[in-house]
Amino acid sequence: MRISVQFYSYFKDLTGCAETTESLADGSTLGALHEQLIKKFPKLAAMKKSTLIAVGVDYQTRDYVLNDGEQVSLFPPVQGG
Amino acid sequence: MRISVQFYSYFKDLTGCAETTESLADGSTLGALHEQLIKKFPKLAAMKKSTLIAVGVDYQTRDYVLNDGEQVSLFPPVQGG
Amino acid sequence: MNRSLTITREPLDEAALLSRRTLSVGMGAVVHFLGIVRDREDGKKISAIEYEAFEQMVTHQFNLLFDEMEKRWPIESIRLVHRVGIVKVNEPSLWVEVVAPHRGEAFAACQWLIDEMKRVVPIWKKPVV
Amino acid sequence: MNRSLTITREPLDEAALLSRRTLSVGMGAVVHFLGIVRDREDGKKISAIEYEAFEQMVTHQFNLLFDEMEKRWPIESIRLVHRVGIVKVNEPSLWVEVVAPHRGEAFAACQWLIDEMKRVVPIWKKPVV
Repeated sequence: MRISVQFYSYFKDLTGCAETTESLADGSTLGALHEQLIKKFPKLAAMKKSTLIAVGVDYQTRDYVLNDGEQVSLFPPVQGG
Repeated sequence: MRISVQFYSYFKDLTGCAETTESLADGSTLGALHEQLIKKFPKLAAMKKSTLIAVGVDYQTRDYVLNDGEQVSLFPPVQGG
Repeated sequence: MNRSLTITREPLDEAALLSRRTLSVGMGAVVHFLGIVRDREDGKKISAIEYEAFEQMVTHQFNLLFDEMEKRWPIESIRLVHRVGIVKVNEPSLWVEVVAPHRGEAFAACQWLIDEMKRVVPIWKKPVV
Repeated sequence: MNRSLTITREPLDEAALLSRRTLSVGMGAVVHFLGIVRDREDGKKISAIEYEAFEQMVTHQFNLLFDEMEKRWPIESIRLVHRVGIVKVNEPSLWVEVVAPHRGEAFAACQWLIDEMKRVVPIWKKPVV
């Protein structure tokens, strides 16, 4: 399956892009996607523990099982206000 | 000595007046003045424990020793806002 | 700390108050509180509240509270307006503004001031039916 | 509960926001918070902050927070405006208004919303030197 991934804030600087598309085996989790992204963009590794991950517009945990075509977003801690 | 006393809020209704003047022995305390006022205006007795007393613009306790010409104010709990 | 205290019989003009706000570049938080006259007092319908104040003592007691705020928090500005006389239901009787570097201290100071005011500032309410 | 959420690139117009406030006769408390851009970030002088938002998710997450507020407190109205893009030092980036029957719940709800916003609403800051 193919998953579209968006980066926000300085994650765009760490990866050098705002968006990418990943291919994963069916039934893969968000955690597996994150590992795959860290291999592709090693600068994401240092932020691994504080990375926030959303599927669509909701936060999800690493054990969330992805579905084909879902949109994932990765970003650092938020800082509004 | 003579002490001028002002009443505020519903204390004016309890006493039927906004202001009175009391004569006291030199060295009398605020507590003694309060007792004298309760004798003169018995409806103040029910409020005795919650009465707030100021000398000039500062709160004082019952053991405060009065001086001739001081201005005392008696009133119920405040309720601004 | 900039202080402004107004005890007035006139309606509150929020827009005019806002236009007079000063705010230095180190300030990150402004908190406003408006106290509004509700349509019920002790379960009974009312049309207004009449506020009575012992005005000289009100000014003095507010200044004591402002002194204490200045010691406790790094506040740049406190402004407070309290109406006296008759204030109709749905109209504000109290307006408070606190300006501080951070929101925690602005909220804490504003709430502390209102709590203390209700303990020591000689203003009284009388419901008007 | 009346809700109004605005994510905007335009400057905040406090006076216009005030003029649109609605307040029923049972409401006794209005709390406003303004978050202002300070002149320093991590000890360094800045001229502005650039706010970036994941807008669809911002709207959704704010609505989840508003749902929770509605469960916790008897709030009549919540209005929130957050600027995105470049906001200069000394200008407000955030305006929040909570209307409730009593001040305790208005203050609690307003502070809770800002704390939660800073935890879950996807908006980020980038200092501009």
